[in-house]
Amino acid sequence: MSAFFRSKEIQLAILILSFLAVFIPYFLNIPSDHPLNVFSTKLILIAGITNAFTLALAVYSQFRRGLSFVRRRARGYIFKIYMMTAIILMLIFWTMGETTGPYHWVMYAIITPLSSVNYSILVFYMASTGARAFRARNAKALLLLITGFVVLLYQAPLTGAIFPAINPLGLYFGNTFAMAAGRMFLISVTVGAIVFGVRVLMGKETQVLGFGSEKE
Amino acid sequence: MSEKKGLMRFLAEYDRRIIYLLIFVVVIGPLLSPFILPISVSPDTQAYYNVIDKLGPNDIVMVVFDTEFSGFMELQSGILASMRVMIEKGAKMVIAVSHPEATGIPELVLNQLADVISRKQYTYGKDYVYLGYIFPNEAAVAATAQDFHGAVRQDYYGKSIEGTLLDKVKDWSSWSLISDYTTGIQSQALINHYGLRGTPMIVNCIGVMVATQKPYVSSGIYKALLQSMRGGAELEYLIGVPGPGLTAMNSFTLGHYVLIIFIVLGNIGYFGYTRYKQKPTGG
Amino acid sequence: MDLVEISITAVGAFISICMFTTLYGKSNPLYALAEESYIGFATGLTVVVNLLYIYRTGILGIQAGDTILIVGIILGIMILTRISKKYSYIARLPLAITIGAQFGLALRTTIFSGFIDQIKGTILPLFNTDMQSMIYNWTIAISVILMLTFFLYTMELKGPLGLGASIGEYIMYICFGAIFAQTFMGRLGLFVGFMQNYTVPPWKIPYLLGSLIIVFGAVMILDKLKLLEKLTPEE
Amino acid sequence: MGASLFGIPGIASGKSLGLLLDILIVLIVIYYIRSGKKLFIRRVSGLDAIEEAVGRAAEMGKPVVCSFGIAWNGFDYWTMAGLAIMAHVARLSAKTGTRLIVPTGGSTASMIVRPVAEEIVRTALMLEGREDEFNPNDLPFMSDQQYAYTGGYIGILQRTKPAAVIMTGSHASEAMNIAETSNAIGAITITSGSYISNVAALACASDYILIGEEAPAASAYLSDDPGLRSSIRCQDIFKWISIALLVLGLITFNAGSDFFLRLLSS
Repeated sequence: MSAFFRSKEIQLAILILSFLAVFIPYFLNIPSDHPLNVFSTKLILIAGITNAFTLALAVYSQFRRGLSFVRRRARGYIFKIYMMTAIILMLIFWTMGETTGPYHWVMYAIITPLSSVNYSILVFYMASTGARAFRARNAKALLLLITGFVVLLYQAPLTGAIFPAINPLGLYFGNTFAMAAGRMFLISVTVGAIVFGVRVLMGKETQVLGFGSEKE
Repeated sequence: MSEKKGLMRFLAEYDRRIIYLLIFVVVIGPLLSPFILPISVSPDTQAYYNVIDKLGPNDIVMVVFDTEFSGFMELQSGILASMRVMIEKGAKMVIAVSHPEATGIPELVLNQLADVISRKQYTYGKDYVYLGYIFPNEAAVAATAQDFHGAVRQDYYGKSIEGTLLDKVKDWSSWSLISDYTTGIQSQALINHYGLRGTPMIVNCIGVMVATQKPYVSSGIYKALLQSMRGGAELEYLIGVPGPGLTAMNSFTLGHYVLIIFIVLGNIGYFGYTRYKQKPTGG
Repeated sequence: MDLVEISITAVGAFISICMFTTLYGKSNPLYALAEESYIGFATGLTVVVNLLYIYRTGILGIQAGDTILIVGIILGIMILTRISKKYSYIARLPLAITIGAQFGLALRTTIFSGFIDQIKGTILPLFNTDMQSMIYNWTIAISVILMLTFFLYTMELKGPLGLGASIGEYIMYICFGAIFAQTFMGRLGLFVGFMQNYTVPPWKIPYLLGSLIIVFGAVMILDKLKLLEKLTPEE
Repeated sequence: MGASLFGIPGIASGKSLGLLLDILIVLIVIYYIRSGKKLFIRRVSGLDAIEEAVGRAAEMGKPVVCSFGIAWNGFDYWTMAGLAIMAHVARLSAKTGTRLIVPTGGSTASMIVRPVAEEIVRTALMLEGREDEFNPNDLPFMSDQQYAYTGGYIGILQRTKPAAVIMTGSHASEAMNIAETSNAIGAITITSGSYISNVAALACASDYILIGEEAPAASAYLSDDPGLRSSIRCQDIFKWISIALLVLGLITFNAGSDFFLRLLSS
C-alpha cells in the first residue's frame, strides 16, 4: 500500500486527473447538471473540506514550539504557557455560545483590536520610509518624488476642496500610471503563474507534493 | 554656521520616532473634537453610487465582507453608507464573510443601521440573511457559484436556509450584484467564479489594494470601485448621512500633510547636508 | 453602555497600545503580552471557525444525502499524517487531489482575468474622443507597452528595445510614486479607523488616553531601569 | 464589446481563445524542455547587489539574514524564486564563511516549505566542505502566524545586527516592518515584491529591489535546469504576444476595425 503513496508517478497522475476534472468542464458548452460539471463541483467541495483540516497542522506546530520553550525554561516561557492556554480557552468559550459570553468578549476586546493594530501600524513605517526615500537623489528618485507628492496632496481631502486644480492631476496619476503598472504586473505575472502550474503538472516541481528536493 | 549645519544634519538624520509621534498626535487630535470640513467627490465614487442607486426590491445582492477586522475599520464608512442605500431601495441582501475575524462584523453593522432597518421593516429571512464564514478558500467560492444549495445549507445561526429568500438563488446567475468589501482575501476568487461569468460586481477596497483592483474596473469586470475610507466619506457626503468616514477626514488630511512636510524637510536636509557628506546609495 | 462594553473598551485599548510599543524600537514585555494574546486567541478562533466549516459543509452535507463528501473528511484526516516523519507520505494523496483541484480552478480563469481582459481593457480610443480620455488612454497604452519590454529576459536589451525598456523603467518609478501614495492612504485609513473605534462615542476617550500614558510610561521607565531585555521572552 | 470572432464547436462561448492560449503555453513549455537547449537569460542587475552585500558582510565579519517569504500558498511561483535566490546566497556565504540566518514560518503552508530550505543550506555548506558548520538554529521557525513571525524576525535583526538583509520570495505586508527595521540597524536591504503595492513601498524602503518578475528571472539565471529557463522563455513569448496584441489592437481599433476586440472575446 505504501508503494502507492511513495510513487511519484501515481501521485502525479492523481494530481493531473484532479486538475483535469476541474479544468475541462469549465470550457465545455454543457449544462450545469451534466455529470462532468457535477463531478467537478463535488471535487471542489471536497478540496475545500480537506483544506480546512490543514489548520490542525498549524495548531500542532504552535504547541510543539511553545512546549519546547517551556521544557527549556527559556526566558519568558510563561508567555508561551499563556498563549497555549488562550488557544484552549477559546475552544471552551465557544461551547458557551457564539453571540454572547466570553467568546464574544474575547472577539471584540482582544482579537479584533490586535488584528487591526498589526496592519494599521504599517502607516508609521510607510511614513518614515516616505520621508527618507522621497529625496531627489537621482532622476528615478525625482520622478518618484514628484508623483508621490502630487498624489499625497490630492488624497488629503481638504486640498481638493480649497485648491481644486490638484484634482485632475491627482486623478491623472492615480488612474493612468498606477493603473498601468497594476495591469502590466498582472499580465506578466499571470503567464508566470500558469507556466509554474504547467511545470507542476509535468512533474518538474514535485516538492509541491511533499517529495524531498532531491532524493526520496 | 555650525548651528546651521546642525539643523541641516537634524533634518537629514532625525530619529524616526519623531515622525511616529507626530502621526499619532495628528490622528488622535482631530478625533477628540470632530468637525466636518468640505470634501470633493471623485468620479469613481459617483459611479459607485449610481450602481447602488439603481437597485430595487427585486434585486438580490451578495454582500461579502472580504476582510480582516483591521480592514473593516477602514471600510466601515463605505459599508454603512452603501448598505443603507440598499436597504432604502428595498434590495435583498445575503451577507457572507471570508475571514474568521469577519464573522463578528455583520452584527456590528446591522446594529448601526437599526434605524433604517426598523423604518423600512426590513426583516431577517425575507429581506436579508447572514450566512457566516462560507468562503474559506477559492474552492468554496467556486462551489457556491456552481451550485449554491449544494455548498451552503445553514445560516450563521445554524438555521436551515430553506424557506428564505435564498430559495430563489441557484448559482452565479441568480445574483443581481455582488458587493465586495475587501482587503483582497477572496476578491480574485469572486472575480474568477462570478465576475468573469457575468455577475455584476462592485468593490470597496482598502487603499493598499487600489492599484491592484483598478485594472478590473477598466476591463469591465467591476462596475465600480470605491476607494478606501476616502471613498466611503464621499459616499456619505453624497447620500447626505454623515458617518464615521466624514468625521475621520480631518485626521486623514493632517496625516497626509505630516508626511508631505517631512518629505519637504527631508529634501532640505538632503541638499543641505547628506549630499556633501556621502555618496548616494542605490535606487 | 454597560459593564461588558466598558471592559471590552478598556482591555481593547490597553492591549492595542501594548502592541504599538513596538514603535519604541526595543522589544518589551508589554508587546510580548499583546503578541501572545493575539496568537493564542486568534489561533483558537481559526480552529473554531474551520471546525464549523467542516461541520456545516461536510457533516451536514453528508446527512443531507451528499455522501460523497465523506471523501473530503477522510482526505482531511489523511493530511494530518504530515505531522509524523514516518507516515507523512500518506499526506501526498490528499495533497495531490487538493493541489490538482486548486491549479484547475486557478488556471481555468487567470488567463481571462489576468491576460485577455487586461489586454482588451487597454485597447481604447486614442483619437475621436474628449481631450481627457485621449490623454488618459495614450498614457495607459504607452506605459503598459514600455513597461512590459522592461520585463523581457531572454534577450539582450539593445537598440530601440533597450531604449524602450529604459523608458519603461523610468515610467515604473512614476507609477511607484503614485502607488506608494495610495498605499500610504490605505494604511492611514486603517489607523484612523482603528483610532475612531476608541474615540467614538466620547466616553471611550479616557480609556484610550489612559492606556497611552500608562503603557508608554511603563516602557520608558523599564528602559531607564534597563529591565526591558530581562523581562522580554526569547524569540 | 464586439461579438466573438470564432468559436470552437463544443466549447462554451467566449472561452475558446483562453483555452487555445493555455494549450499554447503547455506546448511551448514542452517544446523547450524537450529540446534541452540552455537558453540565454539576461543577468538581472540585482544579483550584483546581492553578491556585493554578502561580500561586505564577509569583510565586516557580520552575519547575513536571508528569507524566502512566508509561503502562504505553499510552493508557489514566488516562493520557488525566493528559494532559488536563497540557495545562491547560501552558496556565497558558505564560500566566504559568513554566517547565514534564515528566519522561516509566517503561514501554515510554510511548514511544508521549511524542510526544503534546510536541505538547501546544508547542501551549500557541504559543497564547500563545511557540512559540520551547519546549525539548524540558524533556520529558526518563528511561528506559523504572520505577525508573530514578523516580531521574531525583527528581534533577530535587532540582536544580531547583520550587515545585509536579503528578503525575496512570497513576503506580504510584513515586508515593510522588516525592511524599515533593517534600514534602521544600518544593514544593506535587498528585497523583492510579489504584488504591486508591496513593490512600490519596498522600492522606497530598500537599498536595492528586484522588481516583480526580476526575482524569478534571477532564479532561472542562477539555475542550470533547462526547464526553468524555458519557462522564462515562454513568459517572454507571451509578453511579445501581449505587446503585439496591444499594438495591433490599438492601431486597428483606432482605424475603425473591431477585429482584435472580437478576437479577444472569442
